[in-house]
Amino acid sequence: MIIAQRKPLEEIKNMLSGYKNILVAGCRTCVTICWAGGEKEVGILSSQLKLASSGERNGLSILEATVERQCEKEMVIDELGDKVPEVEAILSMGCGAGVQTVADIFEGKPVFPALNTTFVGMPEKEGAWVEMCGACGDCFLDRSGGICPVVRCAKGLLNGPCGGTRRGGKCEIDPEKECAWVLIYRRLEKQGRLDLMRKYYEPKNYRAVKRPGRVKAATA
Amino acid sequence: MNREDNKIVAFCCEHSAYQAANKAGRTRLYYPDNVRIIRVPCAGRVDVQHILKAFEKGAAGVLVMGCQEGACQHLTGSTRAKERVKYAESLLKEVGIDGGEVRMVNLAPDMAQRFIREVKEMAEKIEGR
Amino acid sequence: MERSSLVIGGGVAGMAAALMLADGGCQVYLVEREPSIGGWAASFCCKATEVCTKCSVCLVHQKLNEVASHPRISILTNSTVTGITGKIGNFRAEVFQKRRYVSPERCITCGVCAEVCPTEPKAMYLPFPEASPYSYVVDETRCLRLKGESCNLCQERCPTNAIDFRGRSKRQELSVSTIIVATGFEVFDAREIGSLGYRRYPNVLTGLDLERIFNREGSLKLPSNEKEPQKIAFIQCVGSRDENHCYCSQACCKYAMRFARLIKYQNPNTEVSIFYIDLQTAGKGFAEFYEECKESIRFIRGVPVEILEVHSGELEVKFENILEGKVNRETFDLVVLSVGMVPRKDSWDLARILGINLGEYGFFSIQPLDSTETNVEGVFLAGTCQGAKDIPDSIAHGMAAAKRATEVLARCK
Amino acid sequence: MQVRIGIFICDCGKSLSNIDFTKVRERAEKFQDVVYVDLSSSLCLEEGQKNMLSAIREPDINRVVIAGCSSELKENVFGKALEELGLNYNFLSLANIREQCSWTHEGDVTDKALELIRMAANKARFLQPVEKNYIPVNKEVLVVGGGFSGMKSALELSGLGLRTTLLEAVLGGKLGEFESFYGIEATPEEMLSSMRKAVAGDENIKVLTSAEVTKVEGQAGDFTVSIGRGEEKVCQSFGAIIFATGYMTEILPQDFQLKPDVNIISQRKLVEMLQAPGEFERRPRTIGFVLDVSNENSRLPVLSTLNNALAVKKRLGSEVYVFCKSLKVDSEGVEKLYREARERGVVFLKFEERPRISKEDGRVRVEARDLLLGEEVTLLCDFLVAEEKVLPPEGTEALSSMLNIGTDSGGFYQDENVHLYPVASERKGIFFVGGCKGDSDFTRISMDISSAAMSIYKLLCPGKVMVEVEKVKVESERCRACLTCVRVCPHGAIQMVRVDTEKEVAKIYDLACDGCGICAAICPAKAIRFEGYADEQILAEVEAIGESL
Repeated sequence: MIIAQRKPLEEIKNMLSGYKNILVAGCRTCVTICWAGGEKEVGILSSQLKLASSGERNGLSILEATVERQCEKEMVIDELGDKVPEVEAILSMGCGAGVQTVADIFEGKPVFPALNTTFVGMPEKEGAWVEMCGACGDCFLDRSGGICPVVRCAKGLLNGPCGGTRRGGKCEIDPEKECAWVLIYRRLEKQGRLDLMRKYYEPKNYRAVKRPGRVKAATA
Repeated sequence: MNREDNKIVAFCCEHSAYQAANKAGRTRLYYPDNVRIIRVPCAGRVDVQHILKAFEKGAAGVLVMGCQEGACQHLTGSTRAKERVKYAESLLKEVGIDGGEVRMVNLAPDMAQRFIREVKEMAEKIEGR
Repeated sequence: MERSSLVIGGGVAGMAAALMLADGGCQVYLVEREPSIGGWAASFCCKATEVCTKCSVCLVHQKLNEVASHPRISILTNSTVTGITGKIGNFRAEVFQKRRYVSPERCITCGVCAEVCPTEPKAMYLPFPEASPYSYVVDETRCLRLKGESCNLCQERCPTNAIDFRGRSKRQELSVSTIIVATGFEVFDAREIGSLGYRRYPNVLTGLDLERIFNREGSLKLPSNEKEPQKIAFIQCVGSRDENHCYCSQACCKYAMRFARLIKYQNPNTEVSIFYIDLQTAGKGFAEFYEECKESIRFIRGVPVEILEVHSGELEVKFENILEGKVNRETFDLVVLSVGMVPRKDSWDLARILGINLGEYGFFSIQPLDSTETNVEGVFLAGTCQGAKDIPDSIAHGMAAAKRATEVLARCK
Repeated sequence: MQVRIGIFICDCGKSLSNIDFTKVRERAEKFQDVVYVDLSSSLCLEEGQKNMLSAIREPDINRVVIAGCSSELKENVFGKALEELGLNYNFLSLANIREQCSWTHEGDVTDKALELIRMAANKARFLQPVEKNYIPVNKEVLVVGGGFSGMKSALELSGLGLRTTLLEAVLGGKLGEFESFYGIEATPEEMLSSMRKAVAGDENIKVLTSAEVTKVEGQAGDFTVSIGRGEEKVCQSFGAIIFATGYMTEILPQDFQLKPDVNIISQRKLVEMLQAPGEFERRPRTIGFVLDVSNENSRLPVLSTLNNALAVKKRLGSEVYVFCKSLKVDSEGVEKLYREARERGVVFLKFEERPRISKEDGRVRVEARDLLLGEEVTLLCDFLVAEEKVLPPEGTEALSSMLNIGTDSGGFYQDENVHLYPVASERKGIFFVGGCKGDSDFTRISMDISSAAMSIYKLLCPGKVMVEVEKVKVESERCRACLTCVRVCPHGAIQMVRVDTEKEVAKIYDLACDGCGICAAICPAKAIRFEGYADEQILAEVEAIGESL
């Protein structure tokens, strides 16, 4: 699931300086689940913006809308189609893909991101999310017992722990964080597949990945 | 509602704060009249958006009044309300409202005096601005 | 035979029993001596600091509202039970309702009658703000009209003519299948221990006085000069665990420690000490609370025997400091006597009416294995009339009595 | 359907002198959607309500605002009045212009009264109907745990005519620690055996031995519980569950240097030795008890110590010493037992710092500074009965997280909230009884058992429960199944269900929901609507404040 976090209000206000009526567009999928860009956060951000501009003479006028899924053209047009002509700028609270879909559709109006898309992750506990996958395009999980060293090891090593693992299996760089390779070792040990750790794995060739990635279904 | 009226919106939990307000009335104790009490089933019902909307509509101060933390009938109602008020405070600080205009208060049904003291403190804080 | 039950006493135990019986489908008659139900605990205060100290006073307010609005509970206030005949399944209870000059159904508590009442302090008053039934009451000792003078200012001004001085007491007969006695306790009269100087020195208070002060004022001031007390002493086991009260009143150590914490929370530089014999700190979640108390409150083993007011108005307490093994004298601004619970004086005639026995110390006696059953089948006990208990235990005891009554009803149908 | 609001203002017998009611009446007529305003002097009495009812009938008002006093009990009086007129009882909005306006402010408060009425009227415009309905409940009860509490609960429930299933590995439990009970002739053994006979003979009780709960799903009135017995797994539905899994006791090694040859024994061992006198090679001259060392705040060690000390005095007549810091006597009849023990010659030594225990030629040496004597006391005793710390049974952690309920600071069941006492848990229909709730004495345990039985009888006996249907409702098309509400609900009333569109969404069970609204506030997709306090209703009240009069 894509996890995102809202930008501080200062940054958003600077983006919007000079524009008087704005459309704040939320998204009902991933960013709702991680409490960043859902309908509730659209309401909160709009209230903040209105409060911030209540001091000036002609304050901001804000339209609020929430798209079912901002990375789908049809849904964006269906939800925002009739609202965009009335505004000067769009503040999108979707993830990076959402912002760009809206920007591609409404070329005439500037589209600003209200969130920083952070990572692909899972909820650690209610209200807190942690990164699990770096979308590196060449999954290594089969050889590491289902724990991704590229993301969960601070140095992204593929061949076992660095020399600095702390007592209690904690990471050298961040004492609170578990060392990924200690976790991998324990799990493989439990499954009796420790031989995987004796093999040598080539370092990943990050340059080979052509950006932006493209996936085409066979039948498309 | 414009800011100069200095209106205080008080979200009062019906089990404790709303009863304390009634007790203050029944014992004829006076407190400033710019308070508007909104009855909620539990302090946990008050959302950050309600608090921001209250300020957006022109409230000068917001009080979220719920039960004592160990005595909430819904166990985590007051604790959740406290966290949301803290979050609302940080959001309001970003907007320049950082004089303590939003406050979480823990009351019991018999604390009429405490209810009045909280309302008076908030009223003075807003006048002082 | 439509199932019905009589609950004598509208305190927290009686209310808990009445609510449980009514929710179980039984029609309940709640007979209360005072003009309003609620009992002692309705006038107590919440003792929370930042966090709740679990004194359960707010439960009493909740039960008050639930009983007042429950369709199957009919409340008879100002009433006492004067005669019981019959046996389990069909008791006939004779209830005498003292005349109520203000009818609760008609009174809208607008307060006009109290304004015009010439007496000071007012003869027309509200028992307490959350009273239920919520209606004004005439104090016969102060009302001029009832003293024979011709004054009916309140009667003329009452908008719903709820006041009628010609009202007479009523005798009523209820046919019920079970009876629950929840007549409660009396606070030990601290004047019985003369050497502690209660009522002689203004700054010697009891636990009950503290409850009332905090309920009304919300904070504690010295009765003698309205200043903040700097040094306070709590004396435990006043009227409990002594020769003629061989039982622990179970609530005093707890309320003393809660008050001590509350006072320290309100002004941290007050010095609070508690004199005790054995500190009762058992109970759910109380261990943690006791650890917190140890840091800020001074616990002294050994209960004082004498309090004298010295010239400066302070109180000199003479006590045997067991740790050092010698007698000390120490002065305090304020002394609070943690008074225990004693049986009600009028439990004699209720025992006679119901035919139930009184235990060794004047509380009603129970069967060995069950703390709610009395020697008369179909009559059950709830709350402190059976023995000293704190509020949560009285509620549990009320529910247990309601269970026994329902079980007997189910069997005897 | 067009909203038509009727406002009924009560001036409380013309006693609210600081409100100008004529001005209020004029202005109120101009409020949005208001079709009728009526002023009366005592709405709470019969005559006040009669003319209100007749007033509602003519211009077919479908929302009612009552501006008067605060008495909550009037709320359901007016609610019933509405229902008689065929209006939904939820179409009622109250404004308190007495306790919260006229009585608490000096001077003229007409404007504030007007504002309070407009707030109530504005909210009334958004009120939706709420239906009431009956939900059937299963009248079977599950009792987990076969100790004293478990068996007694099953017997008490069967006394009320409820059928119970009793799960336990072995029937018995903790009574073995007591040699006898003061003031009760029957010995614990006899009590237990008579109880076992009663349980076996009772056709309302079905006993499953060596069985334990593996999974609990569903809500109050309809729990589906899967019970594991060895490898065989049974799934059954129950209306309510009582946990009576008792407590565990353990002598903490660091408090008592337990060495095999030192005669430090537990209460249970002492009882066994008392019941079989042959156990002692020779009659012990002195027996010591130590209390308040591993846990200063528990009642059970005091009960077993005092009862067993008396038994030793009666049976063996040897000298008995009890070391304690603060004796817990706040249970029924324990002060009398304490006095009886002292009269029988049991010596109580009160210490401040912990006593030092060591071995000296085959006997146990205890040194402590006794407060009353004011000097060091050393005691050589043949046997020292050690204090056992009362601990929650293992599996408490797993079971409470599976049931999604909290434990208290000591790790025992039942969170430390005032509203749960004596036996409730956060989830309706689940109750805790006896030692598994924490340290308690026998009178309190029997009170708990009766209260739990009565609470279950109240919940299940009519066979159906009246609930407000979907007062708090999840709109399934908006729900993103992010599980926040499931995790946040303090009463565990929300579970995920598969809807017809094959999509998993959250569902709120009306019977288990207690109407707090925490889920409605935290839902990131704004999918949960709490009728009566919905967002648009609260914001309507906020908007009505300070609008130009």
